[in-house]
Amino acid sequence: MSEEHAHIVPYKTFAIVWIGLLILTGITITVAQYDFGAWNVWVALGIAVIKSGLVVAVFMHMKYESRLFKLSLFAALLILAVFIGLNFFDVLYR
Amino acid sequence: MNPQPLITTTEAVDKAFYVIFGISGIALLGITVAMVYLVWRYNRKREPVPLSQKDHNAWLEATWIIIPTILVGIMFWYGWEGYLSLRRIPDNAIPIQGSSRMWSWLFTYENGKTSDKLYVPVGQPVKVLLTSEDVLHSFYVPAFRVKRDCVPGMENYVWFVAEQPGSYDLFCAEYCGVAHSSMITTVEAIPATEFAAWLKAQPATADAGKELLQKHGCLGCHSLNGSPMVGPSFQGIGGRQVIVVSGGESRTLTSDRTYLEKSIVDPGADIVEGYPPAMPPYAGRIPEEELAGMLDYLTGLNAKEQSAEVTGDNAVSEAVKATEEKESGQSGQPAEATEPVNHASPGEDLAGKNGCLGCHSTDGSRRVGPSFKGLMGSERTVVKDGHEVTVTADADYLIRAIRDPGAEIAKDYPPAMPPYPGLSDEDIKALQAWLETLE
Amino acid sequence: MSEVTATASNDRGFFGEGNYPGIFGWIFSTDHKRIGLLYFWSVTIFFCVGVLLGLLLRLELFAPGETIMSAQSYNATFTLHGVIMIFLFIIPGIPAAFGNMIMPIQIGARDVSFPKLNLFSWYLYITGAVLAVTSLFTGGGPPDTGWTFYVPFSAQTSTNVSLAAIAVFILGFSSILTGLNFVTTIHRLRTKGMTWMRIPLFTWSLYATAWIQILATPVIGITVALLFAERVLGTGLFDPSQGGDPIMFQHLFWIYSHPAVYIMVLPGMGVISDIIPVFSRKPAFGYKAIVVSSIAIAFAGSLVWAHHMYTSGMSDMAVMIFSFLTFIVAIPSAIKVFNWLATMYQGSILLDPPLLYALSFILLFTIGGLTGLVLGAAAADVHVHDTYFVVGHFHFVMFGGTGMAFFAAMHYWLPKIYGRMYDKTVATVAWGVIMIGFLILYISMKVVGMQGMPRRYYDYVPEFTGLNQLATVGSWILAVGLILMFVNIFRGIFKGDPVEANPWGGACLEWQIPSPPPTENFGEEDPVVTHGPYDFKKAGIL
Amino acid sequence: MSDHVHKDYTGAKFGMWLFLFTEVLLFGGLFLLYAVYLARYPQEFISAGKELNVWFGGGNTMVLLTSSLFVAISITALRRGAKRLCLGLLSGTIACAVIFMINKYFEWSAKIHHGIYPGSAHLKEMQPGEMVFFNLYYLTTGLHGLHVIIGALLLVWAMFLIKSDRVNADDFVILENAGLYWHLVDLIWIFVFPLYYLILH
Ligand code: HEA
Ligand code: HEA
Ligand code: HEC
Ligand code: CUA
Ligand SMILES: [Cu+2]
Repeated sequence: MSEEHAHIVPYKTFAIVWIGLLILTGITITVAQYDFGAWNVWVALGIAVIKSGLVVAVFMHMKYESRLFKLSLFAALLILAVFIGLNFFDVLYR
Repeated sequence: MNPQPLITTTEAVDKAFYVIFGISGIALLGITVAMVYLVWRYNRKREPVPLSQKDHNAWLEATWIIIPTILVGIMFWYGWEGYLSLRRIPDNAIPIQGSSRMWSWLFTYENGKTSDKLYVPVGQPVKVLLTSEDVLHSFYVPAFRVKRDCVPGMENYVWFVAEQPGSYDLFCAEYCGVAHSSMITTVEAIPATEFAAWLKAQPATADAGKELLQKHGCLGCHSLNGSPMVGPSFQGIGGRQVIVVSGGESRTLTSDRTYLEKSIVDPGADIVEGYPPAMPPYAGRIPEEELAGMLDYLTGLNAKEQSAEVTGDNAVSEAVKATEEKESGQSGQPAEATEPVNHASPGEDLAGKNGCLGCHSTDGSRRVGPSFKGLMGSERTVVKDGHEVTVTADADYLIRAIRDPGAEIAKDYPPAMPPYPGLSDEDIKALQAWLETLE
Repeated sequence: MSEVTATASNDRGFFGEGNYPGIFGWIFSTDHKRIGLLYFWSVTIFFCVGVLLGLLLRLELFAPGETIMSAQSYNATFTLHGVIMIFLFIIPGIPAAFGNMIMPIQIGARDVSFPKLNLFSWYLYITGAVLAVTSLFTGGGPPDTGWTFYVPFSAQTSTNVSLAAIAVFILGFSSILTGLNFVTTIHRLRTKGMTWMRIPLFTWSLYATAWIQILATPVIGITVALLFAERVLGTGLFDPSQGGDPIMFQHLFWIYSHPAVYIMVLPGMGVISDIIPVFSRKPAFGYKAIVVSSIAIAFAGSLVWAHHMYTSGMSDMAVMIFSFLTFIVAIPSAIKVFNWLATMYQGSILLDPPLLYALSFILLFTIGGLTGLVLGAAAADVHVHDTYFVVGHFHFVMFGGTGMAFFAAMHYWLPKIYGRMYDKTVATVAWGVIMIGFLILYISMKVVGMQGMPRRYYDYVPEFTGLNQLATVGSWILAVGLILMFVNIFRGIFKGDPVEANPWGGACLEWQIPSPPPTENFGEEDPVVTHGPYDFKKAGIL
Repeated sequence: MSDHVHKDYTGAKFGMWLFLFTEVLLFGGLFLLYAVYLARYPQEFISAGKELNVWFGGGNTMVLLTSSLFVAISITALRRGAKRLCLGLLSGTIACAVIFMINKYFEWSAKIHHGIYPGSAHLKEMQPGEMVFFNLYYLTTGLHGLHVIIGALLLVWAMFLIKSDRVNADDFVILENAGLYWHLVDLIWIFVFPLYYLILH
């Protein structure tokens, strides 16, 4: 019973992250009023990725976990990306 | 773009087979021989203790990674190249529409002629454009090594060329329900001259009328094969009952020559129920004699004969054959002359269009579902929620049977009937009217 | 848990007293070995139901036209046959049954990481199975879609597809929980000295499998959930009249179901990788390559799903990409086959039943795999897609592959678990009969497929009669062999002679403890591992 | 059986993460369909997306982010021994869940009131791409809503265990795992919100 009891994340860190998340939400709503054409989706997704990165890293403690956790997360996301990505060889060329 | 095909589809595919089977055969032989040899040579009776404890060898392992990699590369290449040959349609390919439904095929040729067997000229590439009206089907002709799914809402194609005259099996290769395995027909490869003659031999009043329709763009909105487009289909239009809305009131009319003429010159007056008032008025835009030709043609399109061609079941293909024989014998002679003019009702037309007759006979014989003969008004034993109950086949029952076929299953029949959300209440009434005539 | 330690000295091992009396000691047990046996028996029962249905299919196909059943029953029968074989037999088969029994012992653990979850996933399995069976008698009757549930047909048919979809969802959930449990166990509960490179290959294969179970299975979950929604709520995501695309259903379905074929076969390969060294008295040749190839199959296997869809109307570009990737995934399989052969080289080979079944795995899987390459090549697949050639292919890899590995595992590990031995001569005879029947049955299928007989055909054109009859006769021979094998092995484990701890001379941990194993697997002290899994010298076998 | 073996915290957490991956891939199927249909019907997605109310979506985003914050802090609180605070924060989270669902209820009923729901006659008159958009919208938010409910129930369960001290400063993995689940619910929404409510303006 040692490793996992190491990090007690202080309240302040959480609060800062929360504020950051709210700001990012504001940004994504604001940005959505402008038209970037095909980039709309990517801009919104980019912000969502930053937001989810914050949630995962701090709220979900991923930052403090071992490499195993991080690698597994990476593997899962990679597979998801592959599942979605490979479909486009069909969808885009049909 | 693509000139004459260099190879036929059969050759293209077989090449891939030869290469892959060849490599695989050698690999399999090698592995089997090695296995038997090892078991014999190093049997414990012969070698009570192992000769070594060797557990790796980098070079050896690299070899059996690299060699298979090269071999599969070759296999991939031949597979892909052959596939490309299947996808490159030769320029001179004749287009044919192939439409599929549970469980029959309908082929429509360039001049509008339809058939349930696929007729192709020998030595001439054909391109079949595949569509489906309900679920997935798949067009498969083993002899030509071609297969492609028919997907609702999508148009696929295959091409092939029959080098020898003959009759080749055409299967439905995608599972599509209870009669999947009888969704079989044939490709009839006939010499080019015969094909041309066959194609010309038109049922009923021939080309002139249809060419007029084509010329004036009617066929952009009206089909000849029963499928509704922007406007109602011309199939069986001669003398059928139509429900029209005129000035907000609906009434039923017989579509006779007067009605048809009015519909062309002043389409806004009576709108066929269920369709938008989208047809432009043709008053003054079609010369008198051409209009007369059109009307001749349209009134000749009576439902009986046409629905016969559409549904591909046995009884019906007999009818098609009969028509064809008749045509080749006495082509040019209008059908009305030899057959009593149209007593087909809209109900019968619907039953043909929706494929009911693929499963239900009208002569009392058993097919996938119960026969329509004598159905209305009879006492039916059906299984409902696991219990057998007896009901009378009245109008209400008909609606239930069509809308929610799974709820009450006629005894001793499979729950195979698909629901028909597309049929309107009027359609069902029309079906009922027709069914009641089948005593 | 002191009474538990007490039973460890009992001869009956973990069969001794449970925590609850009688049957409850089993169905409420969280002991991985008991759960493994629960799985083993449920899976075996469903296997027997499944093969009986297969036999019925063959009887119907003995002659064209109606032979013993109607078209509708035939369609329901092959659907049920496929669903049972895939979801109730072959996917849980080796991992949940033998994996549960053996894997924790192999890594020196007392149990899996989440024993209660383990039991729960068995209950989910049973729930799914019960629902699947219920779907036959309720709603519109037995589903008739084939195990692939393709829309639009599955969305329209009035048979009880909705309940079957729920059943599949629950079975998928069960599979996920097993996988999750195994990954955690293998990461967390390895005993002292059990380094990654000392893990037996069977456990390695389970590890790779478990990752596929975790990452691919949810996709079938959402797929059947969408099918359910399509039927019940009319959401129309795959309905062209509502803008949907039926081909997307196929993508989603195969995103799971192709990786699932590696869920089926990887554990089987693991069994073979464990058996061959023991019966050759030689360490597994290319241990690292086999490990890496398992992981590679798991990953690359996730990239090839659309090879089931070459004729579906998807883009030609996709055909090219997926065909290419399909060939890539064949390479790691080839590596394994060659390594197994090299393991036997210069060994001292004892042809006992487990090895016989393992060798038939190699032969039959190779045939199946090579015909898989025929299917992977786009042009060739166009001709044989959805024909009996495909049916032949997958029976070779699934029955000839995983099925044989399951039998091999039975002959290899059941004596350990039950502490009793079957009759080896009968087992060998049964093996011979099975091989003969198998080859006749499925080679005929491949040939008739090459000639163009489509699958899922209740009726066929007369040209195909001869080969179909040959296949049916083959199925009878196969049936005789299977019955002989099962009867022999069940007699053996209940009535056979007692066996010692290490009847085959294995070097992994499971052979170091008594047969049957005690409840806590190991004594008071956790075992300490000092050598690799196939180091017969250090293990004192040589 | 393994009670006398010491509890494997990392293992339990790892198991939970593995489970979260399966959830991600479950939703992944829907995101996959979204991506494909967006590529096919970009115009229709924009016109249909205009029907969704940014304020409902945005409001719910704030609610979920805040609830996530509460859960995260509650763990620190528990570990520092502030049990009351921890319970209070968890109640706050559950309140957020309830607000979220109420919000959702109003949003859905407004849509349904306008005749937009799977299979409705109004929907059937729309462009194919729009039908797909709304069907996907209902399925995604519906499945997400289901997860909100499950997550809230998990937290309620954790609260009971905390009350009776079975989950405490030394043994809090159940709370941590329930919290992880809740964060996942938040994570999914972080993507659902821009994809359905925003991109299309
Ligand atoms: C246990 C299950 C299992 C396994 C392991 C496999 C393994 C493979 N499968 Fe199979 N497959 C199925 C189960 C399985 N399959 C099922 C159930 C279906 C039908 C589903 C349905 O429609 O109902 C199917 C269908 C199927 C199709 C679709 C057919 C169609 O419907 O048109 C394809 C196409 O590419 C395919 C390919 C392959 C390939 C390339 C492999 C490879 O992994 C094989 C690799 C193995 C080898 C190559 C042999 C060993 C190697 C050597 C001996 C070395 C020598 C080799 C070289 C020279 C390279 N399979
Ligand atoms: C592991 C998987 C597995 C196994 C082992 C089998 C085994 C068999 N299958 Fe298989 N089959 C599938 C998986 C499997 N099948 C799948 C996934 C499909 C696709 C379904 C679909 O299209 O949707 C399919 C489809 C399929 C078809 C194609 C149907 C069609 O397309 O129309 C056929 C046709 O012959 C068939 C036949 C058989 C036969 C004869 C056996 C034989 O092996 C059975 C012979 C053996 C026996 C008869 C054994 C008798 C022994 C006992 C009964 C045991 C006695 C027990 C004790 C004493 C305890 N199967
Ligand atoms: C897939 C084949 C199939 C098609 C196509 C089909 N039916 Fe049926 N039908 C059946 C089967 C099977 C039954 C018996 C099971 C049942 O009662 O649902 C049946 C039952 C019926 C019944 C009740 C008969 C009785 O004996 O009680 C009616 C009426 C009916 N169908 C009308 C139609 C109409 C009208 C159509 C076309 C719009 C049609 N069917 C298309 C297969 C089909
Ligand atoms: Cu049409 Cu099968
Ligand atoms: Cu596959």
